[in-house]
Amino acid sequence: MSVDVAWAEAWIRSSAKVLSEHRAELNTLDREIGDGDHGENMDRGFQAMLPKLDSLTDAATPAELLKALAATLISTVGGAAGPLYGTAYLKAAAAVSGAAELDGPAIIALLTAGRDGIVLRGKAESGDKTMIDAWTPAVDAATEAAAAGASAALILAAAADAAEAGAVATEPWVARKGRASYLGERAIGHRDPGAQSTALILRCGADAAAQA
Amino acid sequence: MSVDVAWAEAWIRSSAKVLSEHRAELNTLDREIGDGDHGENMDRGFQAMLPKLDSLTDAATPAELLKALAATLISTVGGAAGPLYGTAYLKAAAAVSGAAELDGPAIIALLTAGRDGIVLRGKAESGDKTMIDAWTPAVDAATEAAAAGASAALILAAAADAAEAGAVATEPWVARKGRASYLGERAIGHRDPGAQSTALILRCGADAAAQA
Amino acid sequence: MKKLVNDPKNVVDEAVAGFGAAHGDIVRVSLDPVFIVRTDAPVSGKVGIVSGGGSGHEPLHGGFVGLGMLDAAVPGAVFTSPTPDPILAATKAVDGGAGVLHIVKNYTGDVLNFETAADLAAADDIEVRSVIVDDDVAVKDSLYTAGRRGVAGTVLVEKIAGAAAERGDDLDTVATVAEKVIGRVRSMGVALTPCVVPHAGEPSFTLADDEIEIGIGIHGEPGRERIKMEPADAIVDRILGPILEDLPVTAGDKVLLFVNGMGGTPQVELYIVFRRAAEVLADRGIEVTRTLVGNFTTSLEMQGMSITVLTLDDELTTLWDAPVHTAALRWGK
Amino acid sequence: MKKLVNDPKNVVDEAVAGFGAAHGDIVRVSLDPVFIVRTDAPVSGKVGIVSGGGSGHEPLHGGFVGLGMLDAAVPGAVFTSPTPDPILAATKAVDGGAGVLHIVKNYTGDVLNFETAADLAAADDIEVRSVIVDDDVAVKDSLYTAGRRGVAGTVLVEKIAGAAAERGDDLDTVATVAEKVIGRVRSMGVALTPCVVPHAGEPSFTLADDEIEIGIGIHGEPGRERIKMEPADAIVDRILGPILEDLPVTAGDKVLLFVNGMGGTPQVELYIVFRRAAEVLADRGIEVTRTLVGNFTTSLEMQGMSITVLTLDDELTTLWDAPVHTAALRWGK
Ligand SMILES: Nc1ncnc2c1ncn2[C@@H]1O[C@H](COP(=O)(O)OP(=O)(O)O)[C@@H](O)[C@H]1O
Ligand SMILES: Nc1ncnc2c1ncn2[C@@H]1O[C@H](COP(=O)(O)OP(=O)(O)O)[C@@H](O)[C@H]1O
Ligand SMILES: [Mg+2]
Ligand SMILES: [Mg+2]
Ligand SMILES: [Mg+2]
Ligand SMILES: [Mg+2]
Repeated sequence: MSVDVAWAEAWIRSSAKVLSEHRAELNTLDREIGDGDHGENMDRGFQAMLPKLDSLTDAATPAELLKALAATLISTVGGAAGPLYGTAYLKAAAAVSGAAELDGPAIIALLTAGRDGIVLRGKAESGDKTMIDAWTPAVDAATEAAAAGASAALILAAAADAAEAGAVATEPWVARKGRASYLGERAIGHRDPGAQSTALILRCGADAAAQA
Repeated sequence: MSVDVAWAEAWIRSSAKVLSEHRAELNTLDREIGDGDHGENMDRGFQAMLPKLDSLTDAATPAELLKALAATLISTVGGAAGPLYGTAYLKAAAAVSGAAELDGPAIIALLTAGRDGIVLRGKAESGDKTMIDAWTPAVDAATEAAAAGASAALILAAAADAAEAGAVATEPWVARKGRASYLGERAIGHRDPGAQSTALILRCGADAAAQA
Repeated sequence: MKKLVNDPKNVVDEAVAGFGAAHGDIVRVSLDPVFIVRTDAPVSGKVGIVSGGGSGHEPLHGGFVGLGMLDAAVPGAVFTSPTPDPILAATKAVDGGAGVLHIVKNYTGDVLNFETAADLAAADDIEVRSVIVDDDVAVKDSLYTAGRRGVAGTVLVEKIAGAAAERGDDLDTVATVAEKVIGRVRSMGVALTPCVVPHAGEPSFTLADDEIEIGIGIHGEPGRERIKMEPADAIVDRILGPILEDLPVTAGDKVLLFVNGMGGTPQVELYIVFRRAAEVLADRGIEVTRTLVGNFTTSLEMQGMSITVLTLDDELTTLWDAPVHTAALRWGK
Repeated sequence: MKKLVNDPKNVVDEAVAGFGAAHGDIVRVSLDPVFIVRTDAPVSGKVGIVSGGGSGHEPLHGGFVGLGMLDAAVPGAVFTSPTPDPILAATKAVDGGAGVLHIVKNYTGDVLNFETAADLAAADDIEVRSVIVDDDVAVKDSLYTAGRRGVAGTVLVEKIAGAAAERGDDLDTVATVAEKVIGRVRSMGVALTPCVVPHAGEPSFTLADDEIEIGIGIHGEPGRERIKMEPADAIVDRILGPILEDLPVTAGDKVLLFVNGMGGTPQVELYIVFRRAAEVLADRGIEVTRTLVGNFTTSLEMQGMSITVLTLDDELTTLWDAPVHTAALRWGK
């Protein structure tokens, strides 16, 4: 079973809804080890995407929507998250460009390209306490699930589970990138907001596929 | 029985002590209907007088000490209270100038001249909710006591009693002079800080005479 | 109370010393008695201008000492009028033989202390004229009060009278110019939070989390009314209304619009206020031809602002535009 | 939260509109996308200088647009880097054919968004150079962090690079001058109280009544350590120590001493701080030849301050003294 443009639309719409609902929670996480705007930033970006989605009715591939999302996030989010998520969706779109249906390997390509895009821009490594620490476990778990022959929906579910675990795993760490790196030991005990937003977004992708 | 330069010195010293002890209370009264500095101002002025008293050991008359006090208050208190109390002591000193011993009539002259000095500078009338509302009842009560043949000490005690009652009486009033006049109805229920400091000072005068 | 102070008793002395150290190109400071004069004082043949009042309103007045504005400023204790001694000393220090103008904010303490200093200066053969600034429309001007308070409009009086003195006007003319500004300038303020006087250590008044004080004075004196928090535009309308009612101003007039921060207000908020105030004036056909936005007459760390409107004519505009070189206001030099 | 705002979402737009209305003689503003340019932009043949970053630090950067300093400023949402679009638009608006310098504070968001804008500008054949300001010694510069933050020293970089561009230096030279300032400027700050971001409505961090944060960032990021309140002089010593350790400065050197208010600090306190800082430098034989005191790089209504020291030479002194005409800094014009 594969996913298509309807899935991509559902993924983006539910991401917008969930990020709105979790706006305050992400702000709070960011207030603890950053500057308190991560929920605000993500919400602003995804809300700006909704009217665009409405006018992108003849998109035929997930890549078209993901590319539009990338451009919207880059031009509305700002902060660190804007360029990072923007690049992620841009590279993800490029990786599955032209395909109407995304099967397991395509999903892996999409997630891997997204993660690599963030690394390219932000230069973070695993364990730096950033969104990468949700993305990389997600890519790894998805790859494993695909190797075991799982459907696109199950691959996305595995990615979401791993991203959530990855976000939780950032809690005891010191940060080495982003604003939280200024805190040294004081970042310990706090979850990285970007890792948490990644977990929320990937969960939306899995849910959208499960309901497709 | 009359009072002399030792009385004047004791009056000033105990005023300094009592105003220091009541600094916070006077600040609070002034915070409620003014700008919160009356205790500070009075304390600064009387503390500045103490070293001067130490060097005025050959003063022979109350007037000499009161005149020095006037100059000190004018040059250290600032605000409204500085020129007003300064003028009061200046005129009081002039009224009893040259006299080593102050009998009943001299005390009346001293108090009356002090009050009149404040009116001259500040133009307040009775009922305006100012220090005048402690001074004028004090002058009246002292005049009555003197007419009844009371000693200087008892005249000063009558003045202190009346000043205290006068300060309390300001509570239900609207103010028509000084900062409290900006409050309109909102000054109601608060005692005027200057009337209260006058009551404290006149009580010190009475106590100093009683202990003489 | 958390403040960047050492002994609260030394706040004014240490701040004045720091001010002198930071602006030695513009001012000299005296620490006993405390006053601030421009480096070239007394300027021979020029009318000297002295202002002063309680500290805690900085940059008023010390920040306005320099070419084209004040010759000297006399800071009292925080929120307490200075005594006559330093006012007299400052007056003597700036007397260049053409007399001295005292610019006094209308508070009983300031009026009485400057009055005494002026008497003492006269006894020393210095000609002194005084003007009393009372621009705050929050307080009804009535025989039964101490009269209106002097607030942020004082900055405009000092700038314009300073320019008149700098161009060589005589004492009568400078005083007349100052009176002209006083007759045409009106202000009103609002407080969102109180301020804390260092020696008191406690807020000068309290406001609930959703309350603001309309018509606040610059020492935290209560104003016209205490209301629930409102959007910025609504607050501006409440404040600008009484100003425009009181001021002789009609459509077609040119004005200077001055939005003043009380000390603790972020600058973005002052510009949000400015935007609305300019809009209201434009709606009434009043032309804003000069502007000033910033913390110029503060109340320590109070959050809030005041709006000041001055109706201009050619003379006042020219004097406003004249060069000024002080720590807080500078142009043309 | 009490703030002079309307809808928190419109804070930046309305403030920028107000800024444009108040300073039409110096700047023009664009509201979509949001940026501020000097009225005469682009200046043909002159290197354009663009800076920007999250709002809430005013007058940084908009208050520094004008002759002799920035050609444009790009304000993002409060405490959030602007996106590439307005940076690109501002870059185009100031390109006078001699290329454009981006002055970027070292935060991941600012660096990435300016980087993208520079790439896009290059695609439009505009030559762009970028310099990254990282003057905050509170944060250890290490391979294992995002590096030191850019704070109040940015004002000095903007002023001096602006003067170089104004006198006609080419892009390489202006960038080299900017890098020279960056190499010689160090800052550190302290917070007494937190600030409240309008859309958040809650303090960005909490401090007990007797606590202060040493090494605070300008977005309320925690610093080196949280300690009990101390006298001003002791705090100054704590902050100046690391600055002077990090800075290549020795006895006999000339410096610019800059005491910056975080937005909610009364001016008397800034001068008390200045007094002590000048004293410490004098004790070490370092000569303070230029000074700056005031709210220049703020953190909304935060109470606190930062100290910045820049070691001067003749070139930097001359460029510092060169005329500047902006809303927040003005002399020589
Ligand atoms: N160099 C980086 N690489 C990857 N992710 C990063 C990097 N820097 C920051 N982040 C992520 O960005 C998140 C913060 O985003 P946001 O709060 O929107 O931006 P800002 O820090 O500019 O306010 C962090 O929680 C972290 O996950
Ligand atoms: N015109 C006046 N006549 C008499 N007393 C006055 C007048 N104005 C003010 N006062 C007195 O001064 C007191 C305030 O003194 P203080 O707080 O030291 O000065 P300030 O008001 O300048 O802060 C008032 O409580 C009142 O009693
Ligand atoms: Mg953030
Ligand atoms: Mg008082
Ligand atoms: Mg007072
Ligand atoms: Mg941010």
